[in-house]
Amino acid sequence: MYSEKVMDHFTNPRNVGEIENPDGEGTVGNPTCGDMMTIYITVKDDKIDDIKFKTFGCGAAIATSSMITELAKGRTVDEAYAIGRNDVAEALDGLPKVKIHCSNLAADALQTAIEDYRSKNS
Amino acid sequence: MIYMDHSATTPVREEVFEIMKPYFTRSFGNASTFYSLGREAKEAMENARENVASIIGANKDEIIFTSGGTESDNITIQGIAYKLNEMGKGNHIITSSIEHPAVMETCAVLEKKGFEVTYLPVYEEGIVKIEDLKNAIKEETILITIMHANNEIGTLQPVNEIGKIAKENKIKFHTDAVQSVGKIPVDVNEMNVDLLSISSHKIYGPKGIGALYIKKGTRLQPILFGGGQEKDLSPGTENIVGIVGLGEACRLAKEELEKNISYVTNLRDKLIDGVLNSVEKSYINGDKNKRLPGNVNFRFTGIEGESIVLMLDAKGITSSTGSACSSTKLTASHVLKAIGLENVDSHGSLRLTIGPENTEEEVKTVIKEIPPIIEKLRSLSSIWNK
Amino acid sequence: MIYMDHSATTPVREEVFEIMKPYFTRSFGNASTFYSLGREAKEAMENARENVASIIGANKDEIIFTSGGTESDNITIQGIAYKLNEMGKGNHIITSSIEHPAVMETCAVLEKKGFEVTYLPVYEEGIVKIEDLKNAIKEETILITIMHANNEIGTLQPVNEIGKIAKENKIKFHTDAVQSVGKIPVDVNEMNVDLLSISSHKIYGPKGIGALYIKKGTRLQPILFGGGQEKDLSPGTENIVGIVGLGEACRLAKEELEKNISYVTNLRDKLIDGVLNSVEKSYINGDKNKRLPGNVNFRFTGIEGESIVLMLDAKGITSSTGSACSSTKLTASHVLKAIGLENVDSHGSLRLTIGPENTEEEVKTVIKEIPPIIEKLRSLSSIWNK
Ligand SMILES: Cc1ncc(COP(=O)(O)O)c(C=O)c1O
Ligand SMILES: Cc1ncc(COP(=O)(O)O)c(C=O)c1O
Ligand code: FES
Ligand code: FES
Repeated sequence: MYSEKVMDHFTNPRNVGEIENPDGEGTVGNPTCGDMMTIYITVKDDKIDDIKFKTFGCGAAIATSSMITELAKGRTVDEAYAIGRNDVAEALDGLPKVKIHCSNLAADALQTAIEDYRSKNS
Repeated sequence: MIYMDHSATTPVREEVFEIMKPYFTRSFGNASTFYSLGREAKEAMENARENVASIIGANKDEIIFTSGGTESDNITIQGIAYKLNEMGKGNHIITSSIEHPAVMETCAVLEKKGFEVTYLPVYEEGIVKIEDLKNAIKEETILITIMHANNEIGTLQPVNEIGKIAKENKIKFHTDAVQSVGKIPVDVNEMNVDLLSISSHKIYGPKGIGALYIKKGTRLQPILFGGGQEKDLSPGTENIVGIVGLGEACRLAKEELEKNISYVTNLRDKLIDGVLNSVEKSYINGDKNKRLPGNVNFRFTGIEGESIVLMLDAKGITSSTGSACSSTKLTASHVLKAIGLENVDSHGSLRLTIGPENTEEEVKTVIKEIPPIIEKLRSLSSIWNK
Repeated sequence: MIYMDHSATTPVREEVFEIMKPYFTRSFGNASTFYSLGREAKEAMENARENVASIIGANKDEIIFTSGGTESDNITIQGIAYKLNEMGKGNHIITSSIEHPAVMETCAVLEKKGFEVTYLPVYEEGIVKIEDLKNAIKEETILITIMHANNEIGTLQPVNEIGKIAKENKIKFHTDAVQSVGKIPVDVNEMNVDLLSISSHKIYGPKGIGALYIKKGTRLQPILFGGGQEKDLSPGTENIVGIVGLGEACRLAKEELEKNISYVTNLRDKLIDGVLNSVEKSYINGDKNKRLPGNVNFRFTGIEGESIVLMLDAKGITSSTGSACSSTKLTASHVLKAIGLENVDSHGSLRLTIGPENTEEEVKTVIKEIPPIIEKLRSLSSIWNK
């Protein structure tokens, strides 16, 4: 069902955790639906300097969270903001159809975190 | 591999496979033909029918073969509903809220066709209350269909009492015994049951074959039509290989029943104690005692079941979950909802179902592997706060 | 043993059995689960689906697995009838008068439920006339269900023309291809067919498994309810062993189709000539050319088929008959009646159906054994006057 890349990110998730006093923080999802994701970022010189996540959810939810932290790290804030839902799925060599819903959350969570950062710094 | 998903399916036992073998390529006759090869097939089939009847205390001519538990459930529920309704006997069906989809969905379709269905609650224990059943019965009630053992949480329903009440009220009683036959004693007479569903692949027989006990004199309206096989109720060329396999699986299961019950119960209790003791905020879903010998259904706060199953799978341990995320419909198991779990809690379920070929060593391994997995997933979880 | 009843059933081929083996005891997972073992099962199943699709020129996602030809026919005919009728499209069904009971009985039941069914005549040749079909079509016609090859007399129906007419009139077209798939070319596109039934045990696959081709976009009302497997149309835990067997049987049948057709046709023609030349008042039922490569259906005046079958059986030759005496209902085969045989004549039928594993030697033996049997039975017969 899951690609090897999904399984890799699921079993060895990157950038797990919380950041104290992050520059931006975004939470999406709803635990009653079985998925809730929080992404924390710090920004330095307009680049994502550090990024961490915490996720309650299935294998796909965890893998997409992990993947998006890798995709975003080191990019400019605008570039990171532009990472779309499909980019994450593609980077993981695809996701099962039924899992598209929860895997979309990763891109949403990152965007929410960036919006949080922007609103604090505008 | 440590296989602990016996409620999903079981391998075909070597002994069962051996008995089946000659019927693939040598004694392959069509049982409805009357020449030697057909008679050979027919004899094997009748011998199997005897073995199936025997494990539930029925007569041979009260057993028909079907393509599985799903067909048995459908033949019964649609068959009784249409027949009795046509005869003007009423349109009310009583079932439980934790039935297998083969019963649940069939009842739902009948509702759309004008039948009335009462879904009895099962409370936190996952067991229907006799009082509720009594209150639900009315003049129009034509069928009570309540499963013997639940496939997810393994709880046992009070089928003997249900049967007694059904009989007193002259209502037909069907039980889906797919999970109980071969694992605990099942006797159609003690149960006062009119119809009982069996599936082969849950008891080390092949997939694609099942049986239905139909008490002598019970009339059903057929739902499939064809060459008249199996009393016009499950037509089609008889699946001799499957039938022979199911028969042998029943024979062996009956022979080893006592031994297996105590062996599997012991493993189950060790597994429950081992995990509950080493993982905080872990619980058992459903009544702790009135459950199948081999069924364990854990609940872990703060994490999601599919990820537990995947991590166990990576360690070579096969398990399952009722979490919404593991279903194609993305809704939590109706069984977990029925025992009152809030959605968040229903996500963290883990089912381990033990069979007689599991060893104490394997149980120890599972007890060792689970805690670090739970800990890891909780450390990732956005809703877990230690 | 000389087995010449291939239209009744076939053995599982050794190659097919070999492919099936690992799925009994090792890769036995439930295909609806998502851990490794379930995925293995699922992959095997999808590979088989590809092979089934391929033999009829369909797409993989247009194939569902069923428990056999009977279920495929029922799912289709009930499913289309209920669905289209519910949508207000009409209540008229056209079929032939020589369908298998799985079609015939299903249509009969629909008649009782208010549908109108036209049974097209097949004349002496055992083939429907396109003119009759055209005349039967009316505004209320929702389904044409006409078999590809007949199971008793082997005659082939003009399915391509039928499909063309069905398409022109926007009527759904189903064909029961249980006897033709794997024996003659079958292409759903050339046929313009919307639904097509397949059974595994007629083509050296295991019993208890079949398939149904459902053209993309065709909607059916389900008749069995459960866990949602096979697009909600044939629910129940997937019979992986059976599915894998059917897939391999299709793959092999496709590969060997050309070779088998010419080989079997040659044996058939030898058998026909051999017997007709040596037995007086012997005839062939159904069209001599438009028939399955392997089907021979003799008629011998003055004697009864069951006794011929039994005498051949005593000589180690397996055959069958459409005689009333061989059926549990004691009425002559509706197929023989439909080709206009008076009851007396219909009794003397003998079906020999040849498969690619039959040899020329075997055919010679059969040609040698039949005449003395016929002579002996005629010498006993009260209605035979030389
Ligand atoms: C033409 C035809 N249709 C349907 C069937 C039924 O198939 P099954 O035996 O797989 O149910 C058969 C054979 O029995 C057949 O010959
Ligand atoms: C309680 C129960 N009923 C019915 C079924 C359906 O049986 P089958 O898979 O043989 O159709 C199952 C298993 O899937 C089950 O656990
Ligand atoms: S978190 Fe529920 S499907 Fe992924
Ligand atoms: S002669 Fe005996 S059944 Fe027909």
